[in-house]
Amino acid sequence: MIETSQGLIPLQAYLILASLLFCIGVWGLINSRNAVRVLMSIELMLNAVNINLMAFSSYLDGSLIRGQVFTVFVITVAAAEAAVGLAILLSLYRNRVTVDMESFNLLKW
Amino acid sequence: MHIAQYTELICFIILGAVIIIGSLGVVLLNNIVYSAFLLGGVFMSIAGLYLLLNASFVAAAQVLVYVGAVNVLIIFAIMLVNKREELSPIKGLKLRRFISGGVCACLLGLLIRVNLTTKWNMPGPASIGEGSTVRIGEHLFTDYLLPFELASVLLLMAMIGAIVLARRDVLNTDEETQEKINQEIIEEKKQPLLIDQSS
Amino acid sequence: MVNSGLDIELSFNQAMKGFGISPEIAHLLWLPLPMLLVLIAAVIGVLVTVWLERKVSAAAQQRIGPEYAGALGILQPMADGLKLLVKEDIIPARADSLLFTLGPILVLVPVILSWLIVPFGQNLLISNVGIGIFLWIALSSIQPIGLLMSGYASNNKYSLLGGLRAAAQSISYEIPLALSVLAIVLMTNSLSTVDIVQQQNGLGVISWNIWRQPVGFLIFWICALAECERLPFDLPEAEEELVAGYQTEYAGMKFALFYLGSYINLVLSALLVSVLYLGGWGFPIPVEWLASWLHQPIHSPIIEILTGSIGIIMTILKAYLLVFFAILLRWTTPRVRIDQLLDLGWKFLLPISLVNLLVTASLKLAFPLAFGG
Amino acid sequence: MKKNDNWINVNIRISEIQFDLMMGFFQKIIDYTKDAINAASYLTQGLAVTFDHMRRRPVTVQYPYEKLIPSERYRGRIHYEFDKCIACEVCVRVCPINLPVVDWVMNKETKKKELRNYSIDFGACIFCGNCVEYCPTNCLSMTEEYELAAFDRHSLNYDNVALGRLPTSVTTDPSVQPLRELAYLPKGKMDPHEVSPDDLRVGKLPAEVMDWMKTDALNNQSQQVNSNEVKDTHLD
Repeated sequence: MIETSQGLIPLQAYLILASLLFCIGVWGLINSRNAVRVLMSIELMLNAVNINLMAFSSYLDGSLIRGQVFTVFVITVAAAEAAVGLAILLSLYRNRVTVDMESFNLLKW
Repeated sequence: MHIAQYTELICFIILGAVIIIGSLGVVLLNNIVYSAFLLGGVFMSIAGLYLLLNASFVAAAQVLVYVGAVNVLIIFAIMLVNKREELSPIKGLKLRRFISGGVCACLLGLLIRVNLTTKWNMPGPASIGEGSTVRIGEHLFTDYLLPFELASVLLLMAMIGAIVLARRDVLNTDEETQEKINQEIIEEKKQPLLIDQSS
Repeated sequence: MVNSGLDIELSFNQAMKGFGISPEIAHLLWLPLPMLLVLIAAVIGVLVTVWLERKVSAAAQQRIGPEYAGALGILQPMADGLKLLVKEDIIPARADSLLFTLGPILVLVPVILSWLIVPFGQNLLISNVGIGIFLWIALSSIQPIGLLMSGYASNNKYSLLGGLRAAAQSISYEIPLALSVLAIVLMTNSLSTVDIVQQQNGLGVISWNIWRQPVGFLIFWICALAECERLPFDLPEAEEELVAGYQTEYAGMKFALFYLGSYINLVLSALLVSVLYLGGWGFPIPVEWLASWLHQPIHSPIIEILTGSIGIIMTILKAYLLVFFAILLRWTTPRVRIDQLLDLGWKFLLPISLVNLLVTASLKLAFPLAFGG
Repeated sequence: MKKNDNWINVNIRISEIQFDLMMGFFQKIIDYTKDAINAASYLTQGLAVTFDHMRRRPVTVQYPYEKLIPSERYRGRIHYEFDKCIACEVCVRVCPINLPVVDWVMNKETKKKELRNYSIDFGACIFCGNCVEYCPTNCLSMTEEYELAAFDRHSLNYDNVALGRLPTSVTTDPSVQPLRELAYLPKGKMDPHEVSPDDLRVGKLPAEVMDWMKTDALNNQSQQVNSNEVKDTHLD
């Protein structure tokens, strides 16, 4: 559909977008009190990394597209991470009857 | 074709705006269900970005895995644990948020500076466009074979782990003593198993 | 090979040039046209399917079915649609009105988008995207979000349960579906629907994929029925236990969107089964043989037109045969329970589709001639 | 050496266990396949039944234009003859819900009940026919009229005038094509359209059945008498 990606959009635009997304993810990760939101923030960060990888793959490595391969790997790992994370969350919820991150502090000294 | 380029630019701006606003909503909204649905929107716009970058296969994979699996899983989890609970207030929460916000802003500034000052090796080789699906396959089965196999093992492990973690252990008989387990005890486990010491 | 889709665009552009419009604006004007075409085709397909469903259901129950709206009740679906269109659009007081509105749209849009990849002939498809069939699998995975959304937003426990069930069902059946598609892709070496059909059209009916992938065909068909929430898998709207599932609170146009979505999905699934397993636009006897039998050169205009029309007719015929089969199945099989449904998906179809994929791969290595080298 | 023997034994046992496990596994797979094939065959049978139904003619009666002829003992709307009624209120007593309203006054001079009004609410009537059965003067009877739809449920409360109207008959209405019910069709005929409604019905009318039963009972009696006689002679 779109022939060239080296059009009006510079590579930096993608990178800045990704950094913004990453920082929002970090902030959410630190400040979320709902455990599900923490998982969502992690997904946001992973996606920011993916945008970076895809942008590099398209602008700097157009023929070998190693970035796309890495993105596929990241997507795979993210899926596994989400599944295990949510399973942990469920068993936590079953034991503590809350999803508040502040109450998961049994290992705190 | 000027129009194609402008269309691309407009698409990028719209998608970027949706991504940023959506992710802010994911992080800031009070209603967790709203943020989960917004997360789906963010994932889809990121897939749109991949389409702009001539990577239709990865875009489809993004939609399939992130929207179709991860997001649905998250929404499922929210529906399962969605009990309206009043979070206990914490001292200095606002200060904490402010400080972490500052740290994140610093990180953002650093990242943007790196982005803008680095001399990228532009322009790279021409994009292969539609041939990327085949190229990804070649990569996966030649130079990235080991990571590929490892990823599949990881997926298997994650699947089994998730099932083991999430299933309720409802056994009819005790495995060691072969005695019958009273099912009501398992089902009526309403109070937390671990004693909450924070309050 | 000339892409006739592009040809139409070219002539459209020239016509626009005749009106003194620059080619770029003509291109912009051209862009929404295929989408419009898809929409019209999908809606007409739905109207025909609804009519067929009513008539075949009536016949299976020894009734007559719609009779007075138009000849043989052909206009009945139109009347239904019109009724839904002018009905009052109710949003329950405690419902989440934004998500309530967004849900049906999210259910319908991916299904309509998937029509982009359905080929009705050599060049008769909207866009021959490289990822073809994978696009459909990816798009159909958006649907559960819409279902969950409408189930949650209705603020009704039946709706929520229905939405959760629908999402669980669609996720469980997506995997065997994708795996059986993967076996086909393995034989074709391409994700494009056009290539998949062309690979089947060497020897007419003998070379159709159904003979090489009988198990895959069955898995695909079962999963497609489950994805469309057709009986025996219409759990989400099991009216005996869940009123109408996620549709409980919907009325008027929003309900019509769900209705439209489910029927478009049915037609789409039938079309894709015919594309993947029944040779798509291919005539049971290769057209080349017919041409040589008629002593006509293969590229003569008559044969070209004949091929094109035969292609469209064959695709639609095969698809509607499958729709007919689905309707028949609806009145034959009882509804399964939710645990039986998930058991069937995860414990039966998933292992079998994996074995099917494995067998296909080994057969491809053993007989590269018959199973696509 | 002994140790070695033990090892061999253990090995053999392990391989036996493995063999058993394998056989169990294969057995499971075979059972599973059999189940799947069975399920498929049942499904095909079901589909065949559905398909067979598709070629049968519809049994639809095009209602306002065609109507089924109610059977002779059909319990439709109750017909009532005011002049025959003696206001005994038996109908009220036998009614499961005491539905009929008998409005009478005692005429002091003649010392007789004087009936003023009589009504039955067909919105509540269950058409059990008890009143008709017990009416001592046969002033109540059941008709074949069943079209009792109304816009207002109060209009279903029929007074003696409404109850006294003659019932509409399906067979005499010129705008309706009467059709015989399935049970009254000749053997082998499934479609009422194939039979003219003027044809004689299959089987006997209730009155004829009455006659037949009487003669049958008589015959039986005489037969019994005969056989008794035979027995008697035998004893002699």
